[in-house]
Amino acid sequence: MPGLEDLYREIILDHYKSPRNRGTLEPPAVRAEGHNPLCGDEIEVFLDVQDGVISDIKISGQGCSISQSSASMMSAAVKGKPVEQVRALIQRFKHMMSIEDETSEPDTSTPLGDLEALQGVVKFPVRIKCAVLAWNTLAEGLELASA
Amino acid sequence: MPGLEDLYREIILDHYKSPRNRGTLEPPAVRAEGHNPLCGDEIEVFLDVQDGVISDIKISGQGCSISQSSASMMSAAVKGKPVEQVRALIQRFKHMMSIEDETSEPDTSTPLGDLEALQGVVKFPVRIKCAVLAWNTLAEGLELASA
Amino acid sequence: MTLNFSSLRADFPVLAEHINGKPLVYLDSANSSQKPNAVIDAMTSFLQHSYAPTNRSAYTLAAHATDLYEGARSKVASFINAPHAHEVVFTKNATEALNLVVRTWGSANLSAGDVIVLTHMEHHANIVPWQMLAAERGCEIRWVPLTSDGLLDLSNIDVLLSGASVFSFTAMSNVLGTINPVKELCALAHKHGAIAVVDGCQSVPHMMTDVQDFDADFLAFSSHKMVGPSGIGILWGRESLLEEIPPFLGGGNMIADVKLDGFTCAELPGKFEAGTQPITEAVGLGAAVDYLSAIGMNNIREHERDLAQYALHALTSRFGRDIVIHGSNDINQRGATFSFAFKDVHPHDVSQVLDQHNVCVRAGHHCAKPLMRLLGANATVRASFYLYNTTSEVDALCDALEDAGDFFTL
Amino acid sequence: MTLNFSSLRADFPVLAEHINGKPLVYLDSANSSQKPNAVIDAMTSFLQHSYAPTNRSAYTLAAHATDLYEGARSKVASFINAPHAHEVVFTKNATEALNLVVRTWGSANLSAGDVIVLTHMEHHANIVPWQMLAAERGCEIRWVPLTSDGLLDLSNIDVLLSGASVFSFTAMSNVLGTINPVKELCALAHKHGAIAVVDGCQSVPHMMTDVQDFDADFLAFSSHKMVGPSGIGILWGRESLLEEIPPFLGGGNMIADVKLDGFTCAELPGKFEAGTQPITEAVGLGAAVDYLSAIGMNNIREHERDLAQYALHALTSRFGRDIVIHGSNDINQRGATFSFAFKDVHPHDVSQVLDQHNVCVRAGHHCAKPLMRLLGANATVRASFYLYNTTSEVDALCDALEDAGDFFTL
Ligand SMILES: Cc1ncc(COP(=O)(O)O)c(C=O)c1O
Ligand SMILES: Cc1ncc(COP(=O)(O)O)c(C=O)c1O
Repeated sequence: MPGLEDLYREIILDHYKSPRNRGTLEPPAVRAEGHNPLCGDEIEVFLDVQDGVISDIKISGQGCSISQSSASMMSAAVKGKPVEQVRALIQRFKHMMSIEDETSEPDTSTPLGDLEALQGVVKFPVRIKCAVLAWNTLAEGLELASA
Repeated sequence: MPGLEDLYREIILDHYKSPRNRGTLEPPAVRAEGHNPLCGDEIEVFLDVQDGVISDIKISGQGCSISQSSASMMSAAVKGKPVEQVRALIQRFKHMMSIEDETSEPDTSTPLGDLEALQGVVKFPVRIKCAVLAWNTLAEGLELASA
Repeated sequence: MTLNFSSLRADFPVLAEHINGKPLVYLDSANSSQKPNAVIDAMTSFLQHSYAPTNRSAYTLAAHATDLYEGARSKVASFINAPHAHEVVFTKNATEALNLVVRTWGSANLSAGDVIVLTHMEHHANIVPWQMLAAERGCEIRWVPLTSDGLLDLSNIDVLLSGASVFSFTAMSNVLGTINPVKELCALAHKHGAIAVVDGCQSVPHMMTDVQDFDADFLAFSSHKMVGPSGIGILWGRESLLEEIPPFLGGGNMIADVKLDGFTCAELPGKFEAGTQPITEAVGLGAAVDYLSAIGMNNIREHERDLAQYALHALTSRFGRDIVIHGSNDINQRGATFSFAFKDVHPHDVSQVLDQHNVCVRAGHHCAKPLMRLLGANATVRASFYLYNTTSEVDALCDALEDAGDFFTL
Repeated sequence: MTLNFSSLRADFPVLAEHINGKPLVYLDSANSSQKPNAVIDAMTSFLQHSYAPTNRSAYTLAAHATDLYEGARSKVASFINAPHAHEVVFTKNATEALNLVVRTWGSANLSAGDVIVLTHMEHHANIVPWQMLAAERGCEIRWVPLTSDGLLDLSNIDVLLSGASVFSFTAMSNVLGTINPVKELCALAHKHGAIAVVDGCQSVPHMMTDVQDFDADFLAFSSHKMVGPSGIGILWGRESLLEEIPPFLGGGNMIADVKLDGFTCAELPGKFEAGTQPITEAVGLGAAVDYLSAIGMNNIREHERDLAQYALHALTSRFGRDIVIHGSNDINQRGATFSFAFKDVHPHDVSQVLDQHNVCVRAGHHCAKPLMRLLGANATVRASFYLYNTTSEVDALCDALEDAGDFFTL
């Protein structure tokens, strides 16, 4: 049985206690909403996409340490990044969470950085949904922004 | 385990092979229909009730030896009998089939006669419904006749 | 009370499981209960020696299986003091039982503008089916509010029930543990000409149930929460209502006849039992009813009252203002199900730490989102106790909570 | 075929039962099958060591139970070659699965004048739900007739299907044993713009099933007929259809969110699985699928073809014109299920004498009254064979029939 320290790395707890990019953005920024029906976690992602780049991102909602810190780390990782690169990162993150999407190995050119700390979540399968929630919501936001 | 001879008494097979009072009656005789959804047995009872007496009765339908012989024996037993006495007989027969109707002991003044042969059916619980089908249909016919 | 409840634990093999070297502390019985050997053995033995289809074939093996199946129905009927065994309908779970009421009684009786009364403490199973029908038909749903200590607020009930067709409510909240005054609520419903539908999922496993004393019209509950198997639920209905409402699912067993141009229905209870039934599960349920009856429902209630008292005291004395237990702290108004907030640690994180101690609780919305919104929470931690739980498991819960507090408040 | 089928008998404990000193000859598997130790043990062991609610709580025990439950879904999906596991919905039986299709796809798609095509050999489970909806909506039901040897008569099928919205048919008759050309029938349905609903109750247990090769839209079948437990059935549906149709039962697990004024649905397959599911039963079903897969469905079909051949020969050579076996005598068009009339002895009486020999057959209408009317019978005797049956049990059937003949023709 994996221990709590595998799940709750220090950097995760840090993002949980001091979440980055909290807040909302006004339209024309897009807003995407995600929730985990199982545990009631809710997340809102606000995206400002300018010339193919995520120029600003804000996160609202509430949930457990894993979903909130994953959202916070995600926001830090994608802010200022080109959409193409962010899509690759989403894919790479889900791959790390062992979520298969039938495509081949993900593009590893985008470094995971701090996100690597979430790797331990894989040992706690019920928490994978928590970690991925923000990322699915981000993907939905990108769809909205490009629509 | 009770043997076949407990169920298929000679007199039962006799009534099965030579059913009494087969046929139909024209209105104003009443007609009641019963069936056993489990095994598909069907019975029609035609009743002519005059001055509180079953002046004529006919039986149609098809089914297993138990349902058919019970119907045949019933028809012989009730033909020409006053309705009151027949009602008592119905109750007595169902009691013999161990079907409780929450009332006290049945009136035993009406003799069962040949019907006694059906007593062995009780040892074969799944066949009780076969034996009782005609009697329930008769009871329904009496309702119709008195309505 | 003379029964030694801690010796009952030995009847439940799962409770002897160790995970990671730690004994199991199973505090999720409001979700689903564990099963005693009496139930497991009844099912195993049935499968090994007696399995056969019921109510169809006539050979000895099938007749015997049918007797066991119908015997389970009779046991359930006496367990809830139903006037007739044929008023007991087996379903797949309580959710299906409630949907059955909505889709049969509801479809036949509710039209635009008709009023359905629910309460703010209902489980989704007693909300969503009504919402589906209400949306189709244009019915109005009214909600009985709660007091600040999690009881039904009946101060305005006559206004809420006036003109209502149905009042459907839980006998005990699966989140707050609140025990509702079922008999009084049924009388209120009837006073206003509404039928009373009782969700007994949380009450039937934990206390005496008497549908005649309640004067209820329908009662739904689940086998798996009362030490019985999964895969079977129960709907009891008043004979006259069951007779008059249309059938639910169509198929074998529920028909008297089928022709190309239509069908006629079987008698009760067949009318509502389409297709091959949960046969082994009914046998297991019968054994569960026997097991609970032998202990006595009043003894079980007594035991859980003691546990609830102990738990309330232990949690509040150890954690003071760090714990917020939702619902009433009057032991006569509640069962041994506790939903709470702990410090500012998210329930999911609390349950994760508790799991390291092999303390099994549920974190989430407990299928009662409208109530969660009222509590202002997205989720709570819920510890729910049953006949096999002990005061030392309350202590284990407290110890594990202490650890969770330490871990998240560095 | 290298498998020794008679050694499989030892896997099924019930088959070793003696009643009245006579060994059990179980010939009622088309009704419900017996269960191997692999299935019984999987359930017992789950109840003793691993029982927990699924898809709700997050502790280790519950996560493990959820893995087993979802693992069963994946096993079923590969067993029928479904593209996605989330296309497999667990129900309580095949009857509920068919009702689900009617009440979700049907409710959303059928209105007055729309055409539903069924066949004359359907089980009530694939008739009554359609009749209920047709009566409500004013739909037309058309019936594919049969040839004199009990096959579907497709000579007029294009006329019958023209303008139809749905063609719902059994893959194998539970009365006649007829195996229908499922792939061809699905293609015919699609050619006319109808969806194809396949009742696989009698085929899935006895031969290879490939929903992608069939190109079916829905497939319903039951665990209890395929050596799995009672209390669980299966609906497979094409992902795109499952996505677009409304939910069936309302309650916990099938929702994404519930507010006072309405709810939103969960993703597949949760959308169609309201309430606590048949958890132990899913575990047992998973074991059943493993058991059948290890033997190989083609081997099972081969074994049953041999048995059917032997039975056809034995019955006709011993009883000549005293027996009328309904359906085809082409062994490639039928499974090992035989309905017959014997002399002029009523089926109920035949089965009574057979029961004295501990030969278990079903006598009745087999939940197929429209077909019975076509056969001009109120009832038939049905002997149905499965993987555990042997040729010596065919002989036992013949001996018992001989006795029935003697008894009733004094
Ligand atoms: C062809 C067919 N369809 C449907 C059913 C109904 O299955 P179940 O009773 O498991 O719901 C059966 C069996 O009873 C069947 O043989
Ligand atoms: C109060 C209440 N009602 C209904 C249900 C639904 O029961 P089931 O999931 O067995 O259908 C539950 C349990 O989940 C419950 O606690």
